[in-house]
This record gives sequence, C-alpha cells and structure tokens, in this order.
Amino acid sequence: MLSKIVRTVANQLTLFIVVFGLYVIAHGHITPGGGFQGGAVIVSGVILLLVAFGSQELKKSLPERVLSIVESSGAVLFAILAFAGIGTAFFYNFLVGTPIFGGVPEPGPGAGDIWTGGVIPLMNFAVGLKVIAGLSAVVLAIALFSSGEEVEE
Amino acid sequence: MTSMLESGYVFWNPIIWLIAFVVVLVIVFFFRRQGRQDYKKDTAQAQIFLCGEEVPEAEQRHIRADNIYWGLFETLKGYYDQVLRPHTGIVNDYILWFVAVIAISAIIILIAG
Amino acid sequence: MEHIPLNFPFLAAALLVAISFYIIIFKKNLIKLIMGIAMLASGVNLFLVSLGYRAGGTAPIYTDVPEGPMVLAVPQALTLTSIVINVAVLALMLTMVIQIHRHTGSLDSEESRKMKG
Amino acid sequence: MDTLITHSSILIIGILLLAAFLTPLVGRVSERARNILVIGSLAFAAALVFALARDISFNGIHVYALGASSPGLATPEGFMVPVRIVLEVDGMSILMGIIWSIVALAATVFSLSHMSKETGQTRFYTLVLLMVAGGFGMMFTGDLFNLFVFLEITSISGAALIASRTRFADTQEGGFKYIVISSVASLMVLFAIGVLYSQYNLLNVGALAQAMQYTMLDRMALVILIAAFAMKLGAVPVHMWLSDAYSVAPVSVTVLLIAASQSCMYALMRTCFTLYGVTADLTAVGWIIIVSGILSMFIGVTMAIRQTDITRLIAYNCICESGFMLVGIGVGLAVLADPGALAAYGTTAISGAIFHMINHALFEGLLFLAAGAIFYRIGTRDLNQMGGLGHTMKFTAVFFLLGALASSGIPPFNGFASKILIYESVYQFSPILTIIGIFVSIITLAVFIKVFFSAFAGAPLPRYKDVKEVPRTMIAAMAVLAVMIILFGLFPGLITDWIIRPATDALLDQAAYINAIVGAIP
Repeated sequence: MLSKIVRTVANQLTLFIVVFGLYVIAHGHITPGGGFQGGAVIVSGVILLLVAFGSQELKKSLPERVLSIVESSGAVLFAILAFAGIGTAFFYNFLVGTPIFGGVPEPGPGAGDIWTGGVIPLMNFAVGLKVIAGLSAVVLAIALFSSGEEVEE
Repeated sequence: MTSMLESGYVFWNPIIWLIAFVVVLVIVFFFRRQGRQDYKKDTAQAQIFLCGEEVPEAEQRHIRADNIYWGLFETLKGYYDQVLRPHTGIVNDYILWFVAVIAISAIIILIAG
Repeated sequence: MEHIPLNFPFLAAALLVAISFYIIIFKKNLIKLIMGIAMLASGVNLFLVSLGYRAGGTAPIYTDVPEGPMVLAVPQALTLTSIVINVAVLALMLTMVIQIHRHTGSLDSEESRKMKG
Repeated sequence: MDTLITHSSILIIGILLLAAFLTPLVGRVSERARNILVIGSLAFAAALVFALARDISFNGIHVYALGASSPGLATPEGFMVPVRIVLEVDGMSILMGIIWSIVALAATVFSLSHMSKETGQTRFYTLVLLMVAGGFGMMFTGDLFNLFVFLEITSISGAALIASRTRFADTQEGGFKYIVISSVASLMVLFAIGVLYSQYNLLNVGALAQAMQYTMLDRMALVILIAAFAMKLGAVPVHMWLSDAYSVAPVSVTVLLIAASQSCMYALMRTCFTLYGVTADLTAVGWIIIVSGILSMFIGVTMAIRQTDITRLIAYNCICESGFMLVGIGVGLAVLADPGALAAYGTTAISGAIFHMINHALFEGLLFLAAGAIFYRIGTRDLNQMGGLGHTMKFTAVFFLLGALASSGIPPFNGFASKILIYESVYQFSPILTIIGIFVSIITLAVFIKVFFSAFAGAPLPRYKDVKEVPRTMIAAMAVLAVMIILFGLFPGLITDWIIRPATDALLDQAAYINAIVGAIP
C-alpha cells in the first residue's frame, strides 16, 4: 500500500478513467474503440488501484466470485445476442429498423449518430463487461500469485 | 459386402479372416486336447519350480520396464546417442527446429517447386 | 501496392520478427522468452496493419471524414482480434511462469526441463 | 428439422460456446446440473454433427454466412467476393467433426470420474467446452482468419487444461512448452495469412483458391503454413513438445489434444489440397511431407520403445502413427498433378491416411484413457512401479490390449484396415516406404508388449493388493471407443463407403469447394 497522497489521487483518477472507458465502449460502433478497448481502459484504472492499494486490499472490494459471475454473464449476453438473430441467420442484426439502436446511417461522410448499429452497441457492452471482469481477474490473480499467496480455486 | 475393403490390387475382408482364425483356433484346441489330462489345481503342480531354489517374492520376481529390451538399447547405443541429442527438453531449441524447418523447406520449395 | 510510398512499415515488421525470433531462440530466461513472443505478435500485427495502408488515407470511420481514400478496415479488424488473443496468451504464459518459478525456484529454461529424451 | 439442419454448422459451435459461458454460472448452483449441461451440450452437438453429415451426403457442401439475410448467401449482390464470416462444411470437414464429437464425448464422460478428486472442476469443464468449440470451428470455417482464431482458442484452452493440475511441477512445464509452441506457430500462420491477403485482398479459402497465382510470395506463405501446421500436429523434427505436453496432461485432455492435432492435420490437408491444389505443382511439398512422415514413424517408434513413463510412451507412439498419415498424404500430394497415378494409387493413399486419422483418434484415445485409468488407481505413470495390474483391473487391461493391437496394425482391428490401404498404395509409389512402414508397425507391437508385460502381466504385486477396477463411467467411456475400434475393424468397407470415400472426393474436388462459395448466389 502506498502513501495517502497516492491513494487519494488514484481514487480520484480512477473515476475519470472509468468514465473514459465507458465512453469508448458506448461509442464503439461509430468511433475507434469498442468493448475490448474500453474494457482495457477501465482495467488500467483497476491496475492503478492495484498499484496504489496493493492486491490484498483490492481483493476485498473485487472478490473473485463477483468477477467470475460478471465475466460469465457478459459472455452469455453476447452469445444470446448472437443467437437472437437465428431466425434469419446467426449474428443477424435483427435490431436494424427497430426503435432500439435501429437507425441506419447515411453511407459516406457524415456526423456520427449514436442511435445506430443495431445489436453492435449492445454486443460492445457485453464484451466490455467480460473484458473488465476477465482482465481485472487476470491482473489481480497475477498480483496475488507473485506476492506469494495461494489463490483459492 | 460391407466388410470388403479393396485397394485396387488386393482385398481385405475381416470376416474371412475371422473365419480362418476360428478354424485355426479349433485346430489348436484340438491339438491341445491331445495333451496330458492329469493336471490338478491347487497342488504342487501349479507352483513355480526354479531348479529347486527358493522362489523369490512377487516384488523381486517382477521384470521391470527398465530391464525389458536392455540388449536392444545396448546394441543401438550409437543410434540412441544421436537421436537423444536433439531431444534436449529446452523450449528454445524447439523453436530453433521450427525455424530450421521453415528455412530448409523454403529453400526446397522456392528452388525446386 | 503502388499506394504505399515507402516500405518502412514492412521493414520494421521484418526487423521485429527477426529480433523476436533471435530472442525466443537464444534467451534462456523465460520472461525474456515471453517478451520475445510479445514482440513477434507486435511484428505480425504491424505487418497486418501496414497491409491496409493507403497513401493519404483517413481512418475507416464514417464520422466527419474528409473526402479522399480510406485505409482498409479489414486488416485493422484482424489486428484487433490478434491483439485480443495475444493478451490472453501472454496472461496465460505469465501465470505458468509464476507457477514454474514456484515449483523449481528458477526462471531458466535450461532448469525447467524435467522431461527430456 | 430443416431449420435446424440449415443452421446446424453454426449451432454446433454456438451451443458449445454458450454452454461454456453458462458453465461457471451453473457450476455455482450445483455440480450435478453442471455435469448434465456439459454432457448434454456435447451430446447435442454430436447429434447435430451426424444430422449435418447425413444432409451433406445428400445435398452437397453446406455453406453458412453469419449475419446474412439468408444463411446460404456468401456472396451478396453487388459484391465480387465473399463477405462476412463464412462457414463451409464439406465431406472432409464433417468427417473431422465426427471424430471430434466422438472423442470429445468419450473424454468428457471419462473425466467425470477421473477429475472428480481435483479442485476447480467448473473451470476445467468450461475450458473443455471452449476447446471442443474451437476444434469444431477449425474444421468448419471457410476463411483463413477464423482458422487462426479457432486455432488460438484451441491452443489457449488446451494449454490451460494441460497445466490445470497446478500441484505438479511437470504439468506447468508441459503447458508452458505447449503454449509457446502453439503461439509461435499460430502467429506464423497469421503472418502467412497476411502475405496471402496482401496479394489478393481475400481471406476466404474458396475465393483465394480461385485467385491463386502461385507467385513467390504464395510459395513463402505455403512454406510457413506447412511448417506451422506440422509443428502443431507433431511431425518430426518439430515433435519434441508433443511428448512433453501429452504425457503430463490429464488423460481426458490428452485425448482432446490428439483430436486437436488431427484438426491441424486437417488444416494442413486443406491448405495443400484446397487452397493451393492444382494451381501449384506440389511434388516437392509432397516429398517434404513424405520425408517428415518417414522420420516421424522411425524416430517416434524408436523413442517410444525407450520410455518408462506410460503416457510419454504412448505420446511417442502418437508421433509414429501420425507419420503413417503424413506418408499417405505426401504420396497423394506428390502425384496430385498426375491424373493417372492419382487414380491408380494416389486416391487410395489419401483415403488410407484419412481412414487412419479416424482410427488413430480412436485407438490412441483408448490407450490414453487406459493409461489414465491406471494413474487414477495407483497414482503413478512410471512403468517401473507397475506390475500385475491385470489381475485386478481386468477391463482396463483388455481395453489397453485392444488399443495396442489396433495401433500395431494387427488384424482384424481398425488399424490394420487403414494401414493396409496405406501400404498397398505407397508400395506402388515407392516400395521402400512400405517396407519401413511394416517394420515400424512390428516395433510398435514390441513397444506395447513392453508396456503390457510390465504393467498388467506378472504375479500380483503386494503393494497393489487393494487396487480396484475403475468406476463405471470411465469403463463406459473406454467401452465406447473399444466398440468403435472393433466395428471399424470388422466393417472397413462400410466405413470407407460411407464417410472415407466422400471425404477423399471432397478433398480432391477443389472446384466444388470453390463453386460452393463463389457461385452461391440464390
């Protein structure tokens, strides 16, 4: 655990990092980025906390059980979204034309409309959930491992 | 026939083979029946005879895997010394072999193929 | 490929791949080996990205783009997928190295060869 | 039912992935429900594979475009080339799918008991399902990039499974070697894909095969692809990782790894026959593969006879058996450009190799499962510690003997049926290859005599007095494979007519593969 100044600053900065990560996830279908990138940005905030507070402290607020459940539900959500289009074809974008993310953007240069993309933004969120939980678990596990502690199965 | 396998020159039919096998088995069994009938279970006849010596325990009697084929390995010592040399168990060497395979087959295919 | 002004990206990718193969083959430290594999992945990724480059092209995003050519989007998608996969591979390798170090107390690949022959 | 068949190729992969993601959630609730989910999803996938196989035999190549407005629409109007992720399943792919589904089901049923003492079983089954899904993906995919993705999925989950028993030091070493080898091989595959993409702007196998010019860069890509897949399938001289990884993994995982190696063999065949095919003169490639196969046979068997670790011995035997397949494929490739020789013996060589692939998965699977049964009861893999186990583990001994006889090519088991096809056809190509093959088969028998003698035969050892037969699920898993070995051995003609011949024809018919993709405009 580092000094109080570092911990306070890390606490404040993490908020901004998480907001930026959520921005990258939410705009995944119209700007560079997406679920994985945004998730990785958020996990960098987790790593900041890990450095500032140490793995023992972080383990209490991010228990392995919760991470595992969130990760699985993100993956299941993604798979369900893919399966939902099976009436036409697997991964079929069935939301196009519906009120939810249903806008069809004009081809060619134009202002980005966030209300487009069909299932793609939703899938970005699912992937984001999975990446946040999965990468946090990986980072935490490696930190705990290298500090010499047994990680419970 | 469902079990016939033809390769163009010969044929292979396991059913015919099985019939032949059973016939041979019957003949073997017939010859075996010609042998002596006075074998009795649970007598000294069923015990191990080792030139009158005391028979060692099962633990000592057992031929271990190391001892099987030792003559073969003794004879082929030169061959095994050569074959064991690349099997170093170091992961770096495995990649070295991979690069070597790419290099050699690249030379062959780029020139010959 | 006349759109590409210079072959620099390809040269850089080739250099990265060559250096990483040197590292993977000759460095016996397992952590250095993993770094070599990470470099190999970067080299291959750089190669893929530079395949899709068009001179003067803009990013392949349909949002406020100026007129003109766009770089190819497919190689970028491939690269992203490859990066994601490599994150998983590297994480798995590191955990295994930690376990190897726990069991043998060494990071040398010559020490961790219980199995040979 | 028709809808199910239309979507079956993606459902096989999708259901397994969904089940893999659900397993951690269900595993928290109840172990029993988790096991039912795992076995149920694998059985469902297997049923779909057989339904799809039946459909392919009637209707030809099955094409599925993900996210298209109609599943068969690989090349939509206004596009010159196939877009989207395309799955293309022909006779060869579905044969590999059949192998995978049988092997995966047997391995998972076996691990129900075999892994029951281990911790972290939920993760184990998640990874098993991911690996099986990745394998199916490799076999069914129609484009090169997804081949890479699924190859990596299979490798990562396979490495994690090898290292899953973290309390042993050697499992970590084996897993690490496996992941290093597979990640380097996969990255080189990706590099080769990039080289191909740079020239044709295509990733689809069918479309690439149509556009293939066989330039210098194409040759370079071919070399890298062959070397990478050869490393992943464990051909000499890049085979050393195989014995390290196979010998330490839990045996049910080893069985899956064998099938994963088979799918790399499939990828090698797909690359040579479909992607490059008749455009290129593959005689040199064929000879390289033949030499590698001969080396695999010889070095594999001579190293096997030396081992005292039972799983390591069988792993070297795996290398030896894959040498037979490589020789068959190599002969087929070497005469690919010569229609007369191809008809006379080339086709037979390839079908012998393909038949040997399915047999190899069955009998090596059985051998490994029997070895795992021994490990389950006595807790060691060292042959020197074993002896007299046949008195108490009768079923295991019989199953091991069956696998050993099939592997050494003793009639009337399935190994003989496929080996005679290879011998016969290769003899007409070059007699010396057949002589080496028969010689290697004989030494294989000697290898297994060594194992059988030191492990099962002999007087019962006092320290193994209390050893019992393994639980019923493990026997059931071995029995499934054993019954298939006997059936395949007794009715080889039926098997070749039903699945081997269509697979060979599909592999050699490059035009049909291309047409199914490029000409698929409804």
